[in-house]
Amino acid sequence: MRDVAVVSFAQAPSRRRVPEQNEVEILMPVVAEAVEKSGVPRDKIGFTCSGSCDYLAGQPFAFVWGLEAIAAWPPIRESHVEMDGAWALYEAWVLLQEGEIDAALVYGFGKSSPGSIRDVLAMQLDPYYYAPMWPDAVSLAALQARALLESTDHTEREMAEVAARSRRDAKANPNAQVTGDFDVDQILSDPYIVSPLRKHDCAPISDGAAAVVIAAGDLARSVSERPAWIRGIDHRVEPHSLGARDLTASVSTAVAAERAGALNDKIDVAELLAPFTHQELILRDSLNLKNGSAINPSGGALAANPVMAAGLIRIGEAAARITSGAADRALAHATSGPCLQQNLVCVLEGE
Amino acid sequence: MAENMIVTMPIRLEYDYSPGAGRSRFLRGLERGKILGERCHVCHKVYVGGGSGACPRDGVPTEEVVELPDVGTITTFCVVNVPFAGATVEIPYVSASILLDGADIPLMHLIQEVNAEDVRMGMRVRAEWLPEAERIPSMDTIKYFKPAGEPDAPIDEVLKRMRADA
Amino acid sequence: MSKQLTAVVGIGQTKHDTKRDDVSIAGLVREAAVRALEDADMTWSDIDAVVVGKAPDMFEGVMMPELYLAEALGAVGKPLLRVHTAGSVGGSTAVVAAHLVQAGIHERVLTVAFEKQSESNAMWALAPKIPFQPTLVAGAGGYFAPHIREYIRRANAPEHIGREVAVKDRVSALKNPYAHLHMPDISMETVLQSPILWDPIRFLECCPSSDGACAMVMTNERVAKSASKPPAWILGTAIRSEPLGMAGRDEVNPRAGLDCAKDVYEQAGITDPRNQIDVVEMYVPFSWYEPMWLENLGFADEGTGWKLTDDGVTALDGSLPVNPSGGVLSSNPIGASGMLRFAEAAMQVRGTAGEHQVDGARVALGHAYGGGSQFFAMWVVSSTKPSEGP
Amino acid sequence: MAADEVLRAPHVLEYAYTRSVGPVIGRFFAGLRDGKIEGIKGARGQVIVPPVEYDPQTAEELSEFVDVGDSGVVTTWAWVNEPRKNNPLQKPFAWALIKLDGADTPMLHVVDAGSESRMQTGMRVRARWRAERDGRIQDIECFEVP
Repeated sequence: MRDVAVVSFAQAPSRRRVPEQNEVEILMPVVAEAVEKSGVPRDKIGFTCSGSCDYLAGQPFAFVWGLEAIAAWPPIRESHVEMDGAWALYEAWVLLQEGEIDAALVYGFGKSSPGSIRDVLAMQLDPYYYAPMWPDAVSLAALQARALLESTDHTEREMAEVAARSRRDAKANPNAQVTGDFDVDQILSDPYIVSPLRKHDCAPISDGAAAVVIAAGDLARSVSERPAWIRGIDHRVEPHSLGARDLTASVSTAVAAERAGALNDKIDVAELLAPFTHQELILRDSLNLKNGSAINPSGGALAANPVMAAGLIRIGEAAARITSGAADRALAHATSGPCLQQNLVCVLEGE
Repeated sequence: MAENMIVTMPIRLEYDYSPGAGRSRFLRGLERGKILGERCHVCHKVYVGGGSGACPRDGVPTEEVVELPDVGTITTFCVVNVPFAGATVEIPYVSASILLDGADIPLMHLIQEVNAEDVRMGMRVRAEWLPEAERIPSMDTIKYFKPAGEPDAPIDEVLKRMRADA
Repeated sequence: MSKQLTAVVGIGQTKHDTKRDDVSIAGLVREAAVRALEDADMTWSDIDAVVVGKAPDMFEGVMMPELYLAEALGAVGKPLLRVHTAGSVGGSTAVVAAHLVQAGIHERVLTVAFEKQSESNAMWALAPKIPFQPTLVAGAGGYFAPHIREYIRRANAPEHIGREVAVKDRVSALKNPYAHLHMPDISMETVLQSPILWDPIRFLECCPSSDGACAMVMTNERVAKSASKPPAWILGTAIRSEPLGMAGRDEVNPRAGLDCAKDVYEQAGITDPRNQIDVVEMYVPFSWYEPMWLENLGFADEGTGWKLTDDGVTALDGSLPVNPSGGVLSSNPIGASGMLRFAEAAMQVRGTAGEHQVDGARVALGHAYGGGSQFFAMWVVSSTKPSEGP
Repeated sequence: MAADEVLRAPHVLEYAYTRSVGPVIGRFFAGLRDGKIEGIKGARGQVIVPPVEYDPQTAEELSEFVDVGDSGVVTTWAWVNEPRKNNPLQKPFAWALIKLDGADTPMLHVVDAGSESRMQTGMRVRARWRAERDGRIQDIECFEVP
């Protein structure tokens, strides 16, 4: 495997609603910052890949507009996944493996605020058996949460602790949206939105964007004092049908983690894309993360969840902790689909 | 056994749409009877028509506002014979790319007050505005463009200049 | 790790039609995928990863439908990617799949592209009404017709060229059992008699709206060498994009297309495309795009592409057959249309194109474009490995 | 530009999709219209309800239909106090995964239990059929406590 590292990361501050900017306006400074911070000359960026989703804004071809933000002239080698930007990073990493180009720009963006994201996500479901009943994303997650609570030792208190820890840690994250000190007992006295989920168990609705530059070998070393090397990256999908899955475990996360080499050594920091508190518990179990691993020091998706960028942000946050020297070995995770259907795991290390 | 069953699934999603800052500026201009273009501070091209608010060539916001005349040249066009739901004009009608004087990118609009077969590339046209009281922040505030009554512009030169340093 | 030589060893497509009312979305996609696996003499468990491509999700009203298709595509437990690059997506999806093998990540990759347009309709799904943006013109033809007008003026091309392409591709489609349109009575006269939709485009100079899918299996050299049918070796792949709303952009002869062609030819060792390439499957949704892309792709000097068409060079029995399958003008499941071009090019060099096979085709170009003539994807495939020369 | 100068307007994305369903889903829907529920045998012999076209693990095409009951057991559930506009019930209800009698996998539907206190994992529920049925998942209006 060719050595490839994350050499820069930039993100827009996540906000509940940013009507004063369209997606391009949000994205422009983020991409410019990531490219600038990377130190990689523009003409060395041999590939660009993005992740976005048309249904967030309810307009086809969201990514066509994204291209207006990145100075794509002369014409660039560019592709797009209708997935979270984490998978765009995967595609770029694959291309760098071939050895013909040395750096790539990756970005993800989306505004969840224009529509009702809970309901918009119902459009992801089986169009014959599920979607006609409009099961929203919170309700499906609640089915999963109850299955977890009733079939394992996990408790609602643990879920509340995840919420409190995430928002507390997010106080140090200037890009976070929901931050503060919350009392676990207070959280547990809140009413359910969809039982057994309370408001605190759910990620906020966010508008945002993120960009990452990855570079190979010597180029990465020349632009960064401490590149965050991608030691492994893998992603797997599970059946869409909820009845065909064990909702209380994330089998695909476990497989991806194994293939990415995550389990070979200790993890200092794990940035997990868990839009619901119980999903962090499931992911921690599937990754066998023990005490000693800091989980979501950024606050995670519970503090800011710009859909289509949130997974890429996990990789960026994990990489930033390697680069700063705060961690030597980090794991980043992204997810897509109802109840953690599809998962990506990326292992990053300092030198 | 119903081999070829068809089921209907109505989908309705409601969004709170915002065109963003750049495009809002253009649309607010129309409301005041002005066509506002924006110059890129890097390449100095003048954008108009309310795109993304960016200069796509340089990836920067186009923020220097330039008021443009409502007169320009048809760079190309098509004669539309396909009716569609919500259409406000009768077919056949002309949809054209119009390069306003001082702009570097054409905007699209209808051409009226002229027979479709008489529309030409290079034809000079002028905006026909809604009365002041009816103006709204929408491209609809310009009802259409119509012949300006000037001699045609030299189209090959116009096109060449438009694409000069891309 | 150096780049791995990669080949297409299995190809499948559906019967394309106005409405495939006999299948679900999964059933449609599956039909192409199963045929590709059978062609490759493989089963689901042989496949390491799946790459899905399609155009806007509004067509079917399913957001990121690859998630729902995981079971149908045998992707469970495997990596699954979803590409969307507008009309070029079928081509760029094939390119992403090829890279998974070229990079040495996987040995056997299944790629699938589809559109089930009949679940809604193209005019709505491509351009639903957006606030503050009056709809001036309905349909993609309204966008492309002005560019065609400009091309005709620039090239001083005679009006009948568009009709010639419309007839040629539909006649070729009669030899392609999967084609959507089978029009045995097509003639210059019937095209002329068809209504003008977006002057200068006539009804019969437009692509249809189709349900359909296309799939391919790609493998590395080790696996391809033991394939039961001849592989199509990938000599080069390229993609290029340019921004839609950039001042000065040439929509008639886009730079992204020129650069993309240059890139793919360099990889394939092609210096004289007109003579080194035996057959072309290019993305021609409106007939005039044949001469336009002939120039953009370097088969003719600027302003002269139409002469190749007029001289019969691009006919099935010409010296540079273009779209022997009948092309997009005969079948257009948008998300799959680009992959069909790539797959048909591969079929030609494998010698498996059946009745529309071009005799002796050794090197073929597959081409797709999308958006406002701004996204390009291409590949060059050959019956022989690169070491053996194009 | 000032935030209040930025324009906003409602945007509605609306379409009535016409879905062809193919033989497996078509047969299931036709069954619902006739008031019966059919599952399908998976590759390992398990009965999958609602019937899927392809085995979730092996991707094999499935075709062996099996009648199942219209009553079953709730395997997990989620209580909704405020139904959303398009939900099958417009009063407080539960989303549930329900394993029907004779099935090995649960299906997603809703339960009209009146109140959350009446919901429990493992409880038995029975389909309440819509009087006018046209072959779709909502032909089962909901499940109810027998």
